[in-house]
Amino acid sequence: MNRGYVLRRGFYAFITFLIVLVLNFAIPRVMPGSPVQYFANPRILPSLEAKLLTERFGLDKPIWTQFLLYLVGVFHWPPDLGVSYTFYPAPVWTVIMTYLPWTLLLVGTATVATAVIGIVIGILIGSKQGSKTDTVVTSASLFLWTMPFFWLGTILLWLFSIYFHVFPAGGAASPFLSKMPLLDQIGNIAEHAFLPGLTLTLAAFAGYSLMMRNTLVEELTQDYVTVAVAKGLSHRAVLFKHAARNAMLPMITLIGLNLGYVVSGALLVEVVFSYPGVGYLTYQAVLAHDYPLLQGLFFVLSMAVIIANFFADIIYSLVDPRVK
Amino acid sequence: MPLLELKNLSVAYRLQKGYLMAVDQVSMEVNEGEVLGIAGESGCGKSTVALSVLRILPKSARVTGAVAFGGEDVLTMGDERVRAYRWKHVALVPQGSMNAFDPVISVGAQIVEAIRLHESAGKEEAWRRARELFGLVGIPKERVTNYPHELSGGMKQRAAIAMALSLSPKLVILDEPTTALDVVVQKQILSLLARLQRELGVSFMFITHDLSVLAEVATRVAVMYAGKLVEVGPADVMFRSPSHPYTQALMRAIPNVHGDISQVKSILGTPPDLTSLPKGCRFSPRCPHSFGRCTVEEPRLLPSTTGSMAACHLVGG
Amino acid sequence: MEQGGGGRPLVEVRNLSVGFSASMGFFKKRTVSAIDDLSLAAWEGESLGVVGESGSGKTTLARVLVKLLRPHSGEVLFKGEDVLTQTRKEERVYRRKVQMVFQDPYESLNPRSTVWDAVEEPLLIHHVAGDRHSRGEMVERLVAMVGLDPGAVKHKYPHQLSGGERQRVSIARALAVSPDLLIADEPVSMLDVSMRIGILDLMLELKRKLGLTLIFITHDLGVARYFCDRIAVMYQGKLMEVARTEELLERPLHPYTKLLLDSVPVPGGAGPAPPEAVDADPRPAPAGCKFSPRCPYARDRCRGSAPDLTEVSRSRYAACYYPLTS
Amino acid sequence: MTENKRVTSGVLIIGIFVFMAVFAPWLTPYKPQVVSGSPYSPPSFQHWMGTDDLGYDVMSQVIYGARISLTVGFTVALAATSIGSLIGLLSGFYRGVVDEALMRFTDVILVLPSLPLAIILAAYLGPSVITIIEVLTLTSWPLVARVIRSQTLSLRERPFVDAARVAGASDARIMFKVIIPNLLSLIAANAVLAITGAVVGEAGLDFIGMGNPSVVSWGTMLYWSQNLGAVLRGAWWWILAPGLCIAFVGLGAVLISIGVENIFNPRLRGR
Repeated sequence: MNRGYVLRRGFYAFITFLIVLVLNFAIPRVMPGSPVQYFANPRILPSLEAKLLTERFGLDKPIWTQFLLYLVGVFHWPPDLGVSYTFYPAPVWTVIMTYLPWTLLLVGTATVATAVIGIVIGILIGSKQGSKTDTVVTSASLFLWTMPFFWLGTILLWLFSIYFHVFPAGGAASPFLSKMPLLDQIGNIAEHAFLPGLTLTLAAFAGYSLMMRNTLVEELTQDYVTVAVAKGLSHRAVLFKHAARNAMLPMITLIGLNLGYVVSGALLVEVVFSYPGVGYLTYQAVLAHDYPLLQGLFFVLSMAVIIANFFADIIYSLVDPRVK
Repeated sequence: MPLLELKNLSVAYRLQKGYLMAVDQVSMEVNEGEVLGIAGESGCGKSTVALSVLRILPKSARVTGAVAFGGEDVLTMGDERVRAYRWKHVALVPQGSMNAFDPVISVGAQIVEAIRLHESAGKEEAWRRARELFGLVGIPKERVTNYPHELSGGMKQRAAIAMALSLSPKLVILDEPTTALDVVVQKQILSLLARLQRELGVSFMFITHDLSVLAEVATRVAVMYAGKLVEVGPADVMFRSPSHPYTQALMRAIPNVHGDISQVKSILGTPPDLTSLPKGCRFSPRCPHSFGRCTVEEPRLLPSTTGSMAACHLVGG
Repeated sequence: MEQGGGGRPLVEVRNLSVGFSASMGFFKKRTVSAIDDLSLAAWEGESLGVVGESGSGKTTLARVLVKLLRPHSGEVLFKGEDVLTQTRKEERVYRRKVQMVFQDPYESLNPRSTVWDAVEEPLLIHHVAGDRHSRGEMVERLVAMVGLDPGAVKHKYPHQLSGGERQRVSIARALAVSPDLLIADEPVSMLDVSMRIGILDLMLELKRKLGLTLIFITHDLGVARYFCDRIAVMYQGKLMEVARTEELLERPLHPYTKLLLDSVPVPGGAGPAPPEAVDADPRPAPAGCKFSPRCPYARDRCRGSAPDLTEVSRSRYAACYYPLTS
Repeated sequence: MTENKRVTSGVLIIGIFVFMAVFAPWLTPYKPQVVSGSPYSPPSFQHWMGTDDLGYDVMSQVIYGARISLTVGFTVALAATSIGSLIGLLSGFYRGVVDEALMRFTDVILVLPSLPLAIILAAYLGPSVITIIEVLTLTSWPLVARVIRSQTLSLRERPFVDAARVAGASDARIMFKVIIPNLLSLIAANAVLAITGAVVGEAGLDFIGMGNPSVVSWGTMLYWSQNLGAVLRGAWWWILAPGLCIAFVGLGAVLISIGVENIFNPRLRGR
């Protein structure tokens, strides 16, 4: 691992973090209307809460003081991101944290599944470039890739839950989960996560497989591949020990960069499957015009993606000896 | 019996429409312990010859004729057999050896890979041999664990040669091994090759576009033009009294640092497009000695008066 | 500086130093010097060869002369006037007077421009031959001048031309604004052997016809001999030797020049090979002669301090404490 | 498939949808928001694609919906590609501080989850087609900027750019007369590809309720079908039609852009 590289990447991640911090602060303040109007819960006594909020965030004070108060809140533990009005009087942070694990489970499994399937299919079609398989699989991948994923989810839901009753139609687990034996608990959770996960995977693997295919095709023209063949290595060995290994490197960066998209996709898919993750939460926040919760969601999700990207960078520096 | 024998070797690449004859009816041989230099300009088919000896041509290539190594036909070998034959008998230092190594695996591990693929050597034994090979080609042994990008251009070239020698093959094909190198490093590589050939008795097939490089190492020289072998003979004959007008012109096109340069002259025109070849002798449009027969009839390779074989109507009647 | 030329210097560099900053980890930067305190002049009407291996700084020198690169210190004089402090207007004039032919003919022409566009571009930029008609005539004349058939090639794109033809187009383009100085950076090293002499002959002929001064960058001593009146040998950003071509090749003064000469392959086999298995250590002693780590004649003095370029014998210059006089 | 076949089939697909959008009033059997049958009727001769919960004709809605979806798609693609190309070009050409500043900013937007960002912006700005266009443009230019920057960086290192400089060309001339012509096919490919993202993005925002639900678009159709439980009622036709349209527009655009320039080219994605 190269320390200079990790430090540089860490520095970039930190700058990104700062910009998110500023964006999150600025958006409600530059938008038309006063921030108090957004942050005060219309269902609670507006005047009373407006007073409390103004005090807490210093909304009548100069912008720098407001920013300072905001920073103090964010760097507090647990971070003070305001109070949700949908779940009044629960703090935004607490609300998000109860929903976040389900999304992490979904995004995590989908990311792994997408990468694995994408890379395997990419190798399959990349090593048979120009063949019938290549044409058919590539076209099918492209079609899946251009589908709106939430719509794909709706179709799967209708097909497998409503029509065939194979999978549960919503939720993340059965209500009686805690009464089940451990193995059944895991099975139950997996059963609920399967369709949303499948949706995300189907919608996103093509991006990887097409990229993997083209990277591999390019690697296969390199001199070191010719040498590997000349050394007497079998086709499989050349492919897996050398070409695919090299072609996989850019995938790591791509997976990191794509996390933002996967998270976005997960939000909509959760809505389709009534899956109680942050996407579902976002949907409720949108319906209720719960601005503090929306801000908090944006902030937390951005943090998660920034951190995941930083780890992707570190992994990259571990597997590619050329990283400077 | 020659070590390697090419008989009427032709290689055609499939294009969107029709075929492109990259190598056309070429016959030549490499004898044990000799250095055969193959010279020619880009697109003359010299690299294709190298790839067909190892049978590593792209799928779009159609090969006819025969490639015999130690009497065994390479083109009809089964898959298992051809994999065992590669590197064990004929190894390759590819064009632009700067990229001969997988960038994410250490150089030593790639040499070890070759050794362990063909021989039942243990891991430690293979690494020991990799270090020895580094010593043989003049790289500090401890650098065997370096990654390719950590070696300089000259060192990478040496490491590629070390890897080619890892199984003590009878023949090593060098495809433009010095083209990307500076003169001084080029000289070092050339004398390394001369030494290896002397000490190990290995044969080389040395492919280059720069005839002057061959002057130093080749025992025999073959000159190719537009997919055809136009002249082949002992190096001293080829350099002192070349018979084919193309060989002569190539020699005259290189200004030297010593001796007469008033004879230096350019060759007019450009090499022909392989998809639309001129009738008769392929060099005739650029040849100062061309006459009627040259544009009609393709000359055959015949013995010349100086001791080479040349494909020219002016040679050998 | 004299350095054995004749007449007036057309272009001259004095104490030129160029460095590149190389990243050395986070925030740390190191300056790698590409040219180190170099002084050299090209005389009006001559063709000066600059010879060296990769990393010698020869291409960097060319890029400084055409103002693609700013030196860290030193002066560049053109007809006695400072080039580095030019105003925009002066720079435009300078860009007309100094032109360059690049190494890679496959890369130095815009793939989206036809031959016509390529040759016309400098005329448009410098408002030469104002109206369309006279510009057209000029383009045709230039294309014909470099030995191409204007009718056949003018609407072709670079990928439809051979390497030799492309290099001819580059030359036509360079000569469009009638420069005084033409810098050629390895103009034939990417070409097939059979094309090289044709391009060199063309440049020599144009030089004679148009009274050009040429600076010719090459790694090939044979080509330099064919082409140049004088040769300057560079090594790691320093001048090692400057002399008239025949003198330099017949009786090199600097051990590095000798090493270069000995490295040229000769028919009939190898002379004594240069020390094998020593890839040049890129970092020689900071104070000493840059060549000392590889020099078979190096002594303590060479490792202690670097020799200046001095006149060893009449109009022969070498930077060496112990030149090979005998 | 060869490049030409790809482009032709892509153009054909997009062309059909454009035709639908332009001539919607003549092509539709009913007004899109007028009761023309009984609610939730499956496809029949009267209603080729069935009816929705209110008895509106689904096919008419799909045809009219093309107007909003394509308008948003084309506008966003044009805006995002213009902004992205310009920023990418400047950033790649000037490098140094300009590049560092522009690219840090680009990376931030690129890395951030785009939907939550779009949602909070849309939440403040209020649901409308204009909001959706603004928000989608804001989140989709960075990808274009990255690709164009990366290509500009490699183009400006090519000797013909030096050659232009030596010939006396100014920065502006080099950027617009030398580099841009070499980027045109890439810019075109990205512009077309951006349509895919924008059409899907528009539908996504509509779907989650950030659009104006009273306007007929493919996205709002999906929104209503989701909210009114079309799945549970088995009204698959109501869901299928708008989704397939989105997928086909996307596919058409991808086919064109792959044909014009290989957008999955790994060299363009380097950092």
